[in-house]
Amino acid sequence: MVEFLSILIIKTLVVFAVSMLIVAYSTWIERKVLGHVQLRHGPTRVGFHGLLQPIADGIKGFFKEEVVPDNADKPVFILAPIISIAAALSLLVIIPFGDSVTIMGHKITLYLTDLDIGILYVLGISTIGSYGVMLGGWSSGNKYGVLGGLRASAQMISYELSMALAVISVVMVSGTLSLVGIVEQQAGLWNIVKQPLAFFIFIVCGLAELNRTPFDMPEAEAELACGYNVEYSSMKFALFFMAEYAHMFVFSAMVTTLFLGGWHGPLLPGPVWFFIKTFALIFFCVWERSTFPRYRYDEVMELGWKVLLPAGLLNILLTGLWMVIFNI
Amino acid sequence: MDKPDYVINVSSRRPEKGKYLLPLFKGLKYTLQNFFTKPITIQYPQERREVRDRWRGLHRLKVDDQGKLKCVACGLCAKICPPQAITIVPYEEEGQTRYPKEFIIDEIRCIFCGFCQEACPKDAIELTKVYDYVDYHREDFIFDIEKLKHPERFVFTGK
Amino acid sequence: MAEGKTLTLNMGPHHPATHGVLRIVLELDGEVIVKATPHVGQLHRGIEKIAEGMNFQQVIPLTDRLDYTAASLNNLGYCLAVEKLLGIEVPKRAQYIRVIMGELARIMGHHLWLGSHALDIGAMTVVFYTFRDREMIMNINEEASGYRLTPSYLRVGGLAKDITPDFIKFVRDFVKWFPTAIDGYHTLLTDNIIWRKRTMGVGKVSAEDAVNFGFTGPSLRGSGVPYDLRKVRPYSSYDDFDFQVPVGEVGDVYDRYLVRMEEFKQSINIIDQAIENLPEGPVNVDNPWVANPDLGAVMEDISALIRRFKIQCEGPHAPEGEVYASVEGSKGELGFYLVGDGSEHPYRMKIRSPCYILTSALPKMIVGHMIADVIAIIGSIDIVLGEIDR
Amino acid sequence: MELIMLLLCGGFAIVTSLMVIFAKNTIHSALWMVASFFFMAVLYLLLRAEFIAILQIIVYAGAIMMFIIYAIMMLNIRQEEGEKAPVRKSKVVGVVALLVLFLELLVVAVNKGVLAMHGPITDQLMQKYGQIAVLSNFLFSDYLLAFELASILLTAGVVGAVVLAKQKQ
Amino acid sequence: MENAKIAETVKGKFGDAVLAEQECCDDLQLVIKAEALLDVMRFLHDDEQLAFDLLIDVLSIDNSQRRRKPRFEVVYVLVSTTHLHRLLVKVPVADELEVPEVPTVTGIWHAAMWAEREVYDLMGIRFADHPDLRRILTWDGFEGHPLRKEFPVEGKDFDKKWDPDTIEVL
Amino acid sequence: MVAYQNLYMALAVVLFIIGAIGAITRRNAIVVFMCIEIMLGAVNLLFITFSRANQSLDGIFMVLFVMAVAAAEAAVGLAIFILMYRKKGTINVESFNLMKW
Repeated sequence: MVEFLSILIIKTLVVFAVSMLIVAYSTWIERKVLGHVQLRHGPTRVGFHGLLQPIADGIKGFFKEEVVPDNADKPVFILAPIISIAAALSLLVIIPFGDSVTIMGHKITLYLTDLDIGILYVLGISTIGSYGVMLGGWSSGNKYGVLGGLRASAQMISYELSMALAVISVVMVSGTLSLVGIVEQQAGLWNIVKQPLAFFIFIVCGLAELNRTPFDMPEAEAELACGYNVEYSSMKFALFFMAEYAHMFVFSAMVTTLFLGGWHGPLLPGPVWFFIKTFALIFFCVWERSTFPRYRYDEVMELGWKVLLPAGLLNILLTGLWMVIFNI
Repeated sequence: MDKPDYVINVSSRRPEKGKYLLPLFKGLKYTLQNFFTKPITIQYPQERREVRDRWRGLHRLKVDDQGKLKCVACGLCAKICPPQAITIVPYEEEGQTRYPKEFIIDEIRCIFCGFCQEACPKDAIELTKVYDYVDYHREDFIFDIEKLKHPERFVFTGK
Repeated sequence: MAEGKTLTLNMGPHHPATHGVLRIVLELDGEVIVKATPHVGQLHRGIEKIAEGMNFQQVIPLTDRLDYTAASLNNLGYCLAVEKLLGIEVPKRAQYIRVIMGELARIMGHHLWLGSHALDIGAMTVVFYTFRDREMIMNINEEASGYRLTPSYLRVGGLAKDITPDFIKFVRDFVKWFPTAIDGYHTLLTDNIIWRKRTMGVGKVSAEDAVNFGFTGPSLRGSGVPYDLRKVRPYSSYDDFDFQVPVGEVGDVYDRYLVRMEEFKQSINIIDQAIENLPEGPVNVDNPWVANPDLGAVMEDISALIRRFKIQCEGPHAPEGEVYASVEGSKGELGFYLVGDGSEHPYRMKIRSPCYILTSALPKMIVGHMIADVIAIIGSIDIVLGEIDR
Repeated sequence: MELIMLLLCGGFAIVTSLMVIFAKNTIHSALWMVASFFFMAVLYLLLRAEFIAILQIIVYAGAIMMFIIYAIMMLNIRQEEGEKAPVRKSKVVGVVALLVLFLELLVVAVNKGVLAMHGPITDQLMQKYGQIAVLSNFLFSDYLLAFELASILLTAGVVGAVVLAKQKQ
Repeated sequence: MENAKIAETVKGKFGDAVLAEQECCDDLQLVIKAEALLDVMRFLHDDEQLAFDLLIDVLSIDNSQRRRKPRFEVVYVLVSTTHLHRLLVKVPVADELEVPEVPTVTGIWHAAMWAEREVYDLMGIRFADHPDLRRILTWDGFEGHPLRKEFPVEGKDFDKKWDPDTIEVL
Repeated sequence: MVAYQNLYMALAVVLFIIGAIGAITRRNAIVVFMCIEIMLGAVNLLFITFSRANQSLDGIFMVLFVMAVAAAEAAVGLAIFILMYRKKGTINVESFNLMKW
């Protein structure tokens, strides 16, 4: 029991530390990649090629002056970023970084827990994360914030659906809801080959859930002047910021797990493959941000309900037919 | 309305239908290409770009071979200056050439149009290549003769 | 919806997408605009009033600060008006260089428009590419006049100085490079489905409406009216050049975008012709009442010295009379109405700013659209607050 | 262990539910509601119904409350019940009646054990196949009709909502 | 159409309303009576041969320092996008009026909406029946009309001390 | 059998009564709606307790269908509230005393 607990605690700490590091450095990746795409350098001053920039930013974020607007709903205003970051962090629990290793005679699995209902957990908790965005927008007592919060909630509700549909077809192929199970099932053939349409839908919906360009309605700095986090500053803003990037990391990890075969890959050890795939997806997130314009709010809704939802349903239908015909 | 022959209709270029995904990937490819090019920005103040010869920066009052100001305090520059940033107090001694007792340029008022340089009949004032003078107080931007003689002292070094 | 259930949203003056200090009070039903009231004047500097106390040469740096994105074109409009009032014509070489500077300024203006328009719609990278190319024009400005954004290069009666060989080299480099850059912009935007969705069918203005609203420039041509002052009333030797006027059909944001993108190409075309056929000769009029005698003459000739004093102190004296001269600015018809009363000051200078009139039509254009469209429309008519507020 | 969790979560569930009623601000009510659902989900977990627990979070916290908060934000209701309306007699009667009912039910609940008719689903079965597998087996055989009816109901709900909320042109 | 022919057409239709006809460099300027302004403008806009469909600008001149009568003049710059000719229409504002006033042309060209507001704001000439005649470039409650010749170039109260808290002149 | 099943049942009763009291005392339609959800939740809890006590899945399925009904109800109910708000400018339940408008 003690052994089990101590392994668990060490594992939790390691996962937390690694994940926070990745979150911090995905901001660096974002700025660096955007910079180079835009013919700039990105951060260069703090550390070698700005490598210490995330840390400097973090320190700055935590020590800046806190501002709470007068007509803000103070408890909710403080609660919102906490919800955001808490949801993002609790998603880290079920990411399968790798299979298992044996250290000093103990067989240690490289994931914190393998839930029976892993995928449902991801879907459920990620909706909770959107509460942070909604409430943050509403509680700041700013009209731009309210509009951002409204957009966020509408968008999250719409895209959650198509995302779930994309996941369902993966589950149909895999026959399990457990993330580890899904990865193990992909040992031979990755799901992206079996489910290209679902992969596409999942990526699009994931970007929408992440509030990233081209779906960054809730922030839309050009129209809503940063939307839901317009009144946030210092620590609370830093929490939102971290939550955003933590979500990005979780999204990349989810795509890796569901479609890209998780830790599977030749030659290199499992976790390395996992991180390669994850970082490639993080790079993709930044890359597409630098390229695409922003959708309009109603067009986002239209895309979600009129294109992705039918496509998801069709995909499930096709998958079902395929499974029936070939009797899998 | 009949259109003249020099008109070209750009609306023929409008892609009304189709072309959904391919242009997106083309755009991605273009940005990726640029990702691998060298950044064009300059790491100021470590790197500084060389400005062209006609650059209109801080003013310099030129001196002649004997180290005397070329300026004769005729007041043309003060007259032409659109924001009226130049103040000249002339000083005349018996039998001597006219020279300015005070020559003050308010570098905050100044818009660096270069009219003073153009107006000067003695080629006594010029705009140098110093473009990044910074200071803390407004008073520091009011340049007298001493400061105007050596504007290169005010190049920003990053400290 | 029941009455009083609209949301009043104050967009600007500190809003990233209003291109300056424009303030629009929007009334929203959900995200749809019911009513819009633009408020301008936050940048009012009274240039017209200040100009009344200055002589004709001194006004030139002021005009730079109207539409600061395309400064040389403002110089050009003003100089043409004064020259028309004085009844002088500048030499051919000066006219050609003015055309080059003007067209470069137009490209600069369009660069800023494209960059910020794309940024408003969310394509954040285009602005950096346009600024990369804008930098080249800035360098040309710098080579010619010594300043990058507000060159103040033109003078009444000609130019400040003749151009240098480097200037020609820079312009040629730019002409050679720029078409590939335009292709890059097209790659990123024109066919992009998101860009099309955001711009097509948004902010439609029919040809009749556009004329009635007083649109000029690319916004008018986007609605299908082929009115371009460079062709209609050629000034500054524009009739020497062979170029075309792009015209749209639908009059939405996308058409105005296409028109401006095509204007890039036409401007490059004009610059190419002008730089290749640049005539030799002086760049200032040979008129003792206008042209500044050069320094060499001043040193030797007492009459030149006196003339220099006279011209620098007072500048040209305008005859009594009124004149309206206009140029095709990067935003539309930029007109100067000058009243001379025989003195060295403009008695009255009225600037006809295209953006001002364009903005007045904004409420009509954005009602019924969504917030996101507001910024697309503001971007598409390309307003510069320095010119609106003067 | 289970008792502590039960008492804690049950207590919190009661407190949060009370806060739903007493909170002045509608959004605060809704937030307390979300919290209440969370504690209920924990209770389900204690009852070994993980699937229902996660469903509770997805459906209630994720969808229904999201809808509600969206509606509140859209209608911008902050302090709606402003004016102090007189307390109606019928309401007092209702509350008293409810309290009586409460006592009765409580007596029943505390004293009377449920008949332990052992059904077919043993813990061993659950352990062996996993809860989801067992659930889905039954859902798509014995309860298929009900399942289909539920989907029709949901479709009808969606259509009804769209028709109702659509603004007349 | 040639300038001369435009003048002829307008004079033929509104003989006594046209007070003068002068050349401004290469543009034609017609001086029209304020009373007949609306009719003339409507004719200029509607007539097929003239078709001045684009109102470029409305501006005003304060003649108080060049000793001309009347004090205020309003100038309209008109362009035809079909026939490509240009016309300046000048309207003298009667001196007798306490508040100088001319009729509005917003009913004919929407472009006049803000152009006239600007003239009202900066020169203080009212446009009768203008639907939305408010100050535009200066703020609400601004006193005086900056482009009038008696208005100081530096602005009012420019040299007085003011209280930074209340922004009031001491 | 299940441990502490009486406690679960008592808890369900308490929650149900809280919901019921809220539903009849509050005037804000949305809060009333939420109180009904509390009552549903209490019932759900009871179902799951029974289901577990009886080693049967019937309770769990019941809860599933209750959730489906609740979701449909939320969609339609909120649509009605929004419509009401648009028509009358309030969602106070006491002002909804007309069958038509």
